[in-house]
Amino acid sequence: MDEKIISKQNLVNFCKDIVANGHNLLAPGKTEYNLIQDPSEIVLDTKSKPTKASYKTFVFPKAEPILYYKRGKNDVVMLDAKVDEKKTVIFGAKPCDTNSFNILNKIFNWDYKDDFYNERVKNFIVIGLMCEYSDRYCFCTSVGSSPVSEKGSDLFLVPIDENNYAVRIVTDKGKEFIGAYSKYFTEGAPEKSKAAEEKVKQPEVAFDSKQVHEWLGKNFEHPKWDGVGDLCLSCAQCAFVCPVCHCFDLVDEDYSYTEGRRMKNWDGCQFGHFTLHASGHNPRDIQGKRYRQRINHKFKYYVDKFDEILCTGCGRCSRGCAVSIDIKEIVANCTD
Amino acid sequence: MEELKKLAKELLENKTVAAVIGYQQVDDKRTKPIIVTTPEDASKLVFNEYCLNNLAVYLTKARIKNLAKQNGTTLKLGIVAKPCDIHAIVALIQESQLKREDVYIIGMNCHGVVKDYGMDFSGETLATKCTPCDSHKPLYSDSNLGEVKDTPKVSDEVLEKIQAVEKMSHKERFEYFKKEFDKCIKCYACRAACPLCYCQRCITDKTVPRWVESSPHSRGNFSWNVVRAFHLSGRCIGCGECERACPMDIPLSLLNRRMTETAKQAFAYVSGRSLDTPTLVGSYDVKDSDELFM
Amino acid sequence: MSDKNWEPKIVAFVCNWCTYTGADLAGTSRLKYPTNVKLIRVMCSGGIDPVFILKAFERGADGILVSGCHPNDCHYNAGNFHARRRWTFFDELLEYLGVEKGRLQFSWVSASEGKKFVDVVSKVVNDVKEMGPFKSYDELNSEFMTKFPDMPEIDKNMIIKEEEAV
Amino acid sequence: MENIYKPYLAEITEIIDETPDTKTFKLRLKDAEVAKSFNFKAGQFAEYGVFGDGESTFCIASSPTRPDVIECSFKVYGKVTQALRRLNEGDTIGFRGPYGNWFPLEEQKGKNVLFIAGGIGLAPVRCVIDNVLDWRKDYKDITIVYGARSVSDLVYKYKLKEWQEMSDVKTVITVDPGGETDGWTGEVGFVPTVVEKLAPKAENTIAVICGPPVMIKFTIPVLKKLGFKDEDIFTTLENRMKCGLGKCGRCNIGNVYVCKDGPVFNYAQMKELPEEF
Repeated sequence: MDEKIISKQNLVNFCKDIVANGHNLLAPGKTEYNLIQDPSEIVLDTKSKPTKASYKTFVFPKAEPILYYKRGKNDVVMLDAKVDEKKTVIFGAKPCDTNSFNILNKIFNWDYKDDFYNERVKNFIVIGLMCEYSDRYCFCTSVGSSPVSEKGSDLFLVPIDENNYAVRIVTDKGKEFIGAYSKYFTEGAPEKSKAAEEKVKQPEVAFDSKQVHEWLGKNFEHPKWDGVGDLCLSCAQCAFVCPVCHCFDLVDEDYSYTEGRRMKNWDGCQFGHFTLHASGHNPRDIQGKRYRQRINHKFKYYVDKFDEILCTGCGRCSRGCAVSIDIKEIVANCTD
Repeated sequence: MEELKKLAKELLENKTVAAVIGYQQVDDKRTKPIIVTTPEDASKLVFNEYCLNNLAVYLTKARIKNLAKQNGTTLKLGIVAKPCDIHAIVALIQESQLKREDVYIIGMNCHGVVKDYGMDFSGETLATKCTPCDSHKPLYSDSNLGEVKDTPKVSDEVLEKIQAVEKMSHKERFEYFKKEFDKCIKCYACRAACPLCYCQRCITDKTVPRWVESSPHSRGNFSWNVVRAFHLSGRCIGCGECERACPMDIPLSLLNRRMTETAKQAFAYVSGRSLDTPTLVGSYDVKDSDELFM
Repeated sequence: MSDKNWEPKIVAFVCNWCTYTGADLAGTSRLKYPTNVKLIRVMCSGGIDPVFILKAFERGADGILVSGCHPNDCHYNAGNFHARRRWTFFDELLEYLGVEKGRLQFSWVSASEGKKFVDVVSKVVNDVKEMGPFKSYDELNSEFMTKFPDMPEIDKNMIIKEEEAV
Repeated sequence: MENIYKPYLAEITEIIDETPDTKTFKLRLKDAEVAKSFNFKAGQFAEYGVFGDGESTFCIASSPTRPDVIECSFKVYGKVTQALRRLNEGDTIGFRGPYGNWFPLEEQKGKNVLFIAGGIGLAPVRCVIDNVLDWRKDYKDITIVYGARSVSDLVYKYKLKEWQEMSDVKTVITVDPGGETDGWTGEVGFVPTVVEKLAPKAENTIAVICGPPVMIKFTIPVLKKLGFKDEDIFTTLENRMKCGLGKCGRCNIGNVYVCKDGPVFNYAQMKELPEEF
């Protein structure tokens, strides 16, 4: 794997060039990843808290038109929605975020291929940044990732001293991308970045995902689920801030009397009406069942089907939960 | 908080209550809700400046209500409540969602809570809902516990923001709120966390016809936030749970607080303060102002 | 559309027993009022949900009139009293969110006040004309739609007129 | 870029009122090329969309062996079905499909087939019946048991008559007690009871069963008692679906997405799934 070095000043210049070339540049803010106009505003801080929302909305938007239609007396014309083909560079993403595309690729590409997602990912460059933040909710190490994981990044930044970053070139896409900006990069010194990485304090491993998988297989019916269900308030905050939750809804909405669009919106399995049939029958009628589905889908079903845990261990769902339901704690207790 | 633990234990032991909804310590600067159903678990209960949740939200949940039904009789539900939470309980009773005799209120004296978990309690970290608060002792309670301390005095941040917003022109204001609402992802955490959003089926979930669009784009977000704020005007008791629950940091208290002020000015009414009066929007007065109408 | 030829779209939600009958009276008395207004008859002013107003704005209304019976005259005794409290809040809320006062107006018009109905409608139309098209709300609509404006044209015979649409 | 969510346009060529709240649409795909290449298998479903109201999932009720027309039947329940009811002949709807798996009819040739259906559940079964009837010589005895709440709730009355008149098909039609009319000549009783009384032999027989959950729940024990193997009992699951493509997550139960891995499951597979349907 190639490695280069870039100075802090050049990093800003690099970003300025990205913006000048007409690419979208995203960087983490407090609440969400923001579109950056002036790159000098970017603060790259390995110790910063993860944003409240993940950046999945840029590849899998919270609301996205998939089709436009116009109705006539008894005729209809349709127009395909198109995806903005602008290149988007995401800058300073945490390793727990970058891993999300690897996981989402599976669901959006098994069998039928969702090109709305694929087209966006194709135009996406992920520049990851080593992470030194850790709180009680973090558990990336428990789901096979780590604060220095390059999984999902095209380029990966590791601060080696006060003024310089090591840039690891992870994918060909990344290599191709920085080709045009090579003047900012100098030859790398892998031993320095290795040393920097080793100093990072890793969050404790809270559970063994294999054991959890096994336990979930045996304990579909368990009083624990009702316990969580009583406390959970059935909002979808956890699903919507999650970097890998991908359930959605298709709804039509009229724009005028004859025109409208079909939208693909985020939806969450914790909503009572998510599985509600028109007849009134609801297979998951109480919150305990819905929470069980959430955990099972993440740590069992998805693993069985796609061989990936549907979780990056970022802890966002727990950090944002209004009633402090901690997924790490719950999953860690999924053992005999 | 030994007296709280003792009281809860007694209540559960002598079957006065079927469960106590209270707070449990997570670490030294964090708590979480707990539903205690056995006397042994009563020792887990705590109360301090980190008890942010308004637990009244649980009182209208069907499964929690069912807990109270034991062997054919209905026991009370015990709830550990701050004075502001009690306003929510009062409002629920006023709106016939709850009977006074069905709930045992363990009213805690309160001198404010922190903005968020993990902070030290001080004037700077005082939750914004606590700055204008004048109820430090419970209005209604079955037991009143806790010591009375002074709340740190800090300026009323929310009111200042409201005044700043009101100074803007209409266009600027619209832009401001559009930008804030655009962040909304329609997770409905605000609705879920609100003790007064107890509808079995919310208007946004109704599809025939669909009045409030479910899509989280500008138009749908605007409708939803207007409808939410409107449905709470004259009812909101100002517990600030919606804003705390919002993952996208939308300043919902700017709306709720503003409508509370309207209720005060136009109708001299503050929600959740008295069990003897009807609710504001559920009643009317022939002498209400007619100014608005041509 | 040039500003000169612009005519505001006004939606009026009127109660069946008073204002609608008042409007009827205006018609039978051959009083003239602006044709910008589209009346929607509801049973009572107390039955007008604020989401109706939002929907009307979404669909391009520039101004809205809500009108019912005078206090004490409600066919259902207290519908308009309840409405009065609610509208006080809704009006304040919309104003606070940046919708100018004149966009949403309220009135009491009785069955015998054909003349008053004409005056009220004329006032709303004039107010809204002064304020111009409701652009702010239109901007909410334009997301996604403006990005891909090239809808293919539909066969002319197939076009549904607004009146026919349900 | 391919838009997997884009439907074909289909014209409603004929509308049949089955019961007061059930309708059958006959559809023709508008695009001639698509119509020519369109094919599906018995048991697959599709998404039927009314523009402006959304999409709804029903099985394709016509047989793949009669490909010139697509039929679907639906009961009016929610937003989309209400919108569908308002449509007239000649109107256009969106059609996405076919999706999901199908009944393994090819593999089951040479066997007896027992069809059990209740209410609107006859729609998916009808597709299989017609398919089997078109391949009549490949199968042995064919038995159809169909029940509905009342006489007026029986769907496909014209089909029922057709099947009853066939000499090589045994058709038993029943209505729930209290649902019979004066001139009713069929059975009176719940479907499980009727099946028990009929006692079809289990040997070399497959059962295709579809209907309300409660009917399935009580019929399966009867079939087990008669000696049917788990692998020989087939049904289609009806979970709420939106995309039909295995993406939206709505129909996920256990390790399967009903819209991709289903909707047709045999009882052995169903027993493996958590009970969330």
